Amino acid sequence: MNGFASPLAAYLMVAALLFAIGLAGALTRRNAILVLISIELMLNAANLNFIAFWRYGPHPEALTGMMFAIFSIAVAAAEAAVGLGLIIAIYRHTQTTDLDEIKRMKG
Amino acid sequence: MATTLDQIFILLRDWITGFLPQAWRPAAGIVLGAATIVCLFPALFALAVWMERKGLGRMQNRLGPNRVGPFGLLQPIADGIKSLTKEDIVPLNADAAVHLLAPVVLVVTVFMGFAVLPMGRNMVLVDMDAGLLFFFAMGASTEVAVFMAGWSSRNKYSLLGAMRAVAQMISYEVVLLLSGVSVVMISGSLSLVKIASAQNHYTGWLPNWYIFTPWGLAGFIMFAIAATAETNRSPFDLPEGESELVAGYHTEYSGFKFALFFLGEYLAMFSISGLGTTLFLGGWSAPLSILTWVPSWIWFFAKVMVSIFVFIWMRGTLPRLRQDQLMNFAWKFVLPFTLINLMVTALWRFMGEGWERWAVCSLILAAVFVLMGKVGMRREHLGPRSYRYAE
Amino acid sequence: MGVLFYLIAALTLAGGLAVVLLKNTVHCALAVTVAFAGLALFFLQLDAQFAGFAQILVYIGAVAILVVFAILVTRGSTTPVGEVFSSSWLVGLAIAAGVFALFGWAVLESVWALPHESAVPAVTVRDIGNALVGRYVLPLEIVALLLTAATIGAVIVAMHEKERTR
Amino acid sequence: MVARDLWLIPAVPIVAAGLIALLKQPMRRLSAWLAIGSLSFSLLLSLAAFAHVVAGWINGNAVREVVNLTWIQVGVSRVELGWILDPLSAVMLVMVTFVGLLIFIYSTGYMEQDENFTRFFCFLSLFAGAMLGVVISNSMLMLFMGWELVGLTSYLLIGFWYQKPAAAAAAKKAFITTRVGDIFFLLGIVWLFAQTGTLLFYNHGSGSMEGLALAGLLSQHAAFGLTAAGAIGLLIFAGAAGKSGQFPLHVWLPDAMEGPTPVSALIHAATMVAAGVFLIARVYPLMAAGALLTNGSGLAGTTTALIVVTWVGAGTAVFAALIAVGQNDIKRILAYSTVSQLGYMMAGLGLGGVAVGMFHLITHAFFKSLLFLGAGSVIHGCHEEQDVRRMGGLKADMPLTFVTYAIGMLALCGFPIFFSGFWSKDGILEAAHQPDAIKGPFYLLVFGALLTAFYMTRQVSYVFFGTWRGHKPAHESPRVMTVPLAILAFFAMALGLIGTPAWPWFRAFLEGRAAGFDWRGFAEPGLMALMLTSSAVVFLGLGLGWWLYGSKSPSPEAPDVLEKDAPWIWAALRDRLYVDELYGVTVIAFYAWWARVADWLDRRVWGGIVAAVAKLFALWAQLNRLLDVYWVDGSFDKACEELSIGGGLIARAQNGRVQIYLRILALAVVVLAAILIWSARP
Repeated sequence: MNGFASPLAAYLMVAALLFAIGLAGALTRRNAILVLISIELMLNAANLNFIAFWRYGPHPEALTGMMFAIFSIAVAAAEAAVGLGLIIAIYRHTQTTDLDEIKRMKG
Repeated sequence: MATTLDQIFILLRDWITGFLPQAWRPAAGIVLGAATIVCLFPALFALAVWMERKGLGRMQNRLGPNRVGPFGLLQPIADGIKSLTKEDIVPLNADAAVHLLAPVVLVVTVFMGFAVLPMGRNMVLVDMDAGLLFFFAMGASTEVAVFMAGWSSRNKYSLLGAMRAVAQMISYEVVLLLSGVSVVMISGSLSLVKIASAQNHYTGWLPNWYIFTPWGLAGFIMFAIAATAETNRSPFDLPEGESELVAGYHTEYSGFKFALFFLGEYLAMFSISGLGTTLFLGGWSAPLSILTWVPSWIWFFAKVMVSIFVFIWMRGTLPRLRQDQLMNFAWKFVLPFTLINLMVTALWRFMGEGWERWAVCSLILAAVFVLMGKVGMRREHLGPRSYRYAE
Repeated sequence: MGVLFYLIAALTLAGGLAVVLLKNTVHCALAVTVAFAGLALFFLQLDAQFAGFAQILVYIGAVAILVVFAILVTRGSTTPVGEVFSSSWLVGLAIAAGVFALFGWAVLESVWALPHESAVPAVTVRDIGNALVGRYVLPLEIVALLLTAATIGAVIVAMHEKERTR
Repeated sequence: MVARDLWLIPAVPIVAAGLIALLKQPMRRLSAWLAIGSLSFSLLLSLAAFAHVVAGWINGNAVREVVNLTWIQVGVSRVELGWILDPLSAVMLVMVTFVGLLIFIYSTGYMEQDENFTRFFCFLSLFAGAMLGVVISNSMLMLFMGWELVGLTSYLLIGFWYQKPAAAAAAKKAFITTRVGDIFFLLGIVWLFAQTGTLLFYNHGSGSMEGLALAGLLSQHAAFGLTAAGAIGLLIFAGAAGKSGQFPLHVWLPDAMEGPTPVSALIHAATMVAAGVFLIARVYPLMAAGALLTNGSGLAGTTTALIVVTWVGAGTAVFAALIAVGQNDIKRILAYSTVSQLGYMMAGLGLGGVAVGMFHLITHAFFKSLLFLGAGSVIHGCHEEQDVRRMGGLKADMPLTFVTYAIGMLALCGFPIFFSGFWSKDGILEAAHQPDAIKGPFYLLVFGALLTAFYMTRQVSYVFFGTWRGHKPAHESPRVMTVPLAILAFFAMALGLIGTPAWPWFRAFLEGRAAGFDWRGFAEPGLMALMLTSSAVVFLGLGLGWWLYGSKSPSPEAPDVLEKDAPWIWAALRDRLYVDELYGVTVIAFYAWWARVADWLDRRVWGGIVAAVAKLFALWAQLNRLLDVYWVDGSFDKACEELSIGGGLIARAQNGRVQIYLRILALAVVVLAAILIWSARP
């Protein structure tokens, strides 16, 4: 009933799509916070891949993919915290979160 | 006989699903159970509301509801009809969609929590391997609903209330989780069913509930505090502090949506009391070995109702905290103490049987409690508070 | 591999698209919670209960709320008047499309190599726990360290200058 | 097993000292409690150990339990530490902890006004710990460590009031003088180690104090017809002489009285100075080796080492007693009497073996600390007045002090029957009177006894009788000070009972023989006569003293009675027989000269060379600088300019917009992946 010979392929496809969407958001949105969110989306897509590969991989009992996913979830939380902290700090200096306005790092 | 009474609901379900083809039975059973929960708890909710109003009335030297029906027993029903027939007002520049979604999301997520609570021997909707985690996940997602409500109704009281609620829920959720973890460490399972049955045996007459151990007691106290904060109950009811922000995040709600919020609050109380019962108070197990003939579900609901009454009692007794006090309490006292309780639990786990571990664990906990109370919770004199954005 | 899959996929992707397209930042934040929820469902469908619930707990319970806080703190809660996409958004879109093309192509190319339906792996939470403190204990420690560092760092970065100089 | 936990006894006070060191100055009470508590704990442990030993002894087997452990091992030779529990150490433990505890309690009263209270107690408990370490140690090295530590604390405590130049000088003097002895001691240790290959005293037959090693030492022959055993013994004795102020190294002890009185009582009367005697007792088998009896029982005095010990002891006894007659400072008198009593102990060791000397050590510890504490009480009562001529008639003002002091004085003089001093001193005299012993020491000791009685009478009648000659009226000391006095007084009397000839319990205990009571102990030939003689001598001394000084109160400025009759003798006595002056013109003068020489060398010779070298380097540095400035720098600057220009060019690409970077990143990824896959395809 589905176009894919393998369920894994379907999940990978979805993940790729989600990743692309996230990337698009990260590359096009002005608001720094939204860029961060989009990056989170990309991470999640990666997690989906990990889980899918774990599920359909040859050795699910080794839990490798699962562990990767769990750790990346944990790391993502930290990443979000620090990222938002940075954004708030930046906002405090330049009263905006618009990335087109923020060019302080100009060489 | 006793077993029949005990298992009556199970038997009933099996009997009903017996009419269906084999393949559908599990699904049908779950649907049936869900339906039961969805019907049962609103009824309990009505009862609890009546209890609260009566009890508060007694505590404040009032009569409380006494017009509708005997002892005003029908009062909740009247309220329900009223709120259903009331006009549903949506503020002009509110974010209509989110405004509508918020209560729904709240109630749904709260209801989800019940799925993993064992309400009696074999009486659980789905016995998940990670039931506790599921419960907490659901509890976490209610915050989103609260925020939606507060933000969508474009009202600074609502927003403030919502932010307060979310902040305090996040802070205390950590504690809730950690105090649960200590139980998991001992029972060695995340499945609430296993946890409940792990406490269902007796030494002599007395039950081996986790609350009857040093770490269990400490954990339960912390859990109770955190639960009160999670459900925004007094003395932690700043989110809807009438005197400060009219009614918090559901200021702008009326009619049925408001009723949903109200329902949601009580359902949250039920589910969290159920969790506490399962984790520390031995779930559906009888308090004395000689009382095991009483059906297990009776015990469960009895315990839940008792803890609900305690909630009400606290509300009648304690004054409301201030926001900074709330946060200090969470991060400077409750959380560290819970962490230390974790260590103590580990100690308990590895010290093996014997009175020594009782002595050592209770000593450590008592010492830490006193110390932190003396050192951490010294009242600091704050200057005038200032609210600001991050400039 | 049934209709459920397509439903969840639709939900997730819709959430993702909403994040990218909606104007109001808070809506985006709410949309991303939808996307996260969808992913959690995916995990459940892949018999990864633990990961799924962890996903909900961390992303919906913590990250989304954090994002919302950040939005409110940076006064981003009102719908912006100006353009929400950066001046040169076409380029970004093109590149994203390129990436997707690459990935999709890679997946389709290797469909033949991918395995078919396999039995549900019998993995309990206990196994995960054992693995975490057994084989993967070092990563676990490192993550713990990282989280601590991140917490402190975030606090210090976001702390108000006044307090820092004081 | 008690011996296994013996190490706790010194460890606890040392730990307490460490803790007190961490306390702040105002935390006086806490520090005092720490010190006293720790020492009481040690006392309890010591009593337990003592009981253990006594029990073993009563069951008929002499206890000697050792616990040894290897500290460092280099090849085959091992540096070992260890502790021992035998009658000797047990007795010393009890004595040190008990007297120490009393003195601690006393000091809380005495030092009440001092603002360095905490520091004082820190030092005190450190001293107690070190001393106990010395007592229990079964290893030469460990003993030496404790020994040095004791010396250090003594130095610190003598100089406790370092603001007083006199105190500082005295501290230095004590430290350096004892150091002279310690050098010899260390030499002795090293030699012993080289010979026997072990530092342990007793190690189940392989220790250095046991037959095997001793036989080896005897077969060795050193210079002057000495066996190695004898030579080592003499070296060790030099160390002991340094610590316990034997002639000619006694000079530091009287000056040490600059320290607070409790210190004088504890360190310079009861314990530390006795450490020397204890050391000799500990290595007695070595000293007596060759006298064919290495089991430490009496009747020795037949080896060179012991003969030297005897003569030095007896000489010191008389010498110091003589000086004591001519002193006017209450504490100095006691100090010299301490020196002479130590002489007695040494002589006792040399003549009568361990038991005799140790018995006098124990009794002396009690009555001398009693006397010192009494003196402290007097000084306290007379507002820090120390000159006996400015006191008088105190028996009315400070009755308790007077009674206890009198008891101590009588015990020191060896007043018959009722006082411990009599029995212990009598033991020594008896040993000296042995038919086969040389007679010289005996007469010296008797003369010393006479002098002792004399100067003590002089002091007492100056201080307590006659009329008050000071300025401010005196007052009795607080309870916390008088109670220890009373306790000590009791023991000063009672201790004699365990050492009477009729019932030589103590001696039997130390020598591991059974003790029985029979009157025939008195019936030994000549014993009665001896006792009568010594009593007669004592009475003579007392009478003489009373006749000369009793209850007549000369004004402080008036010349002493002796001074009128024999001025030059008096002068000699007053000026301590010119020993210090002798050192002054010999040793110190030499050092001064040598220092000047070294100084000259430094300034002229070495200084000049150094200066020249410095000049050279300065020159070289100048050269380098020129090189740098005109050659290196120039080229470097040029390079840097080039770099900065290039950087500017590259920096253009960096326009500070995050998303641009992101895009470039993503693009790069795409391109790379594409290339990879394309190249991977056939």
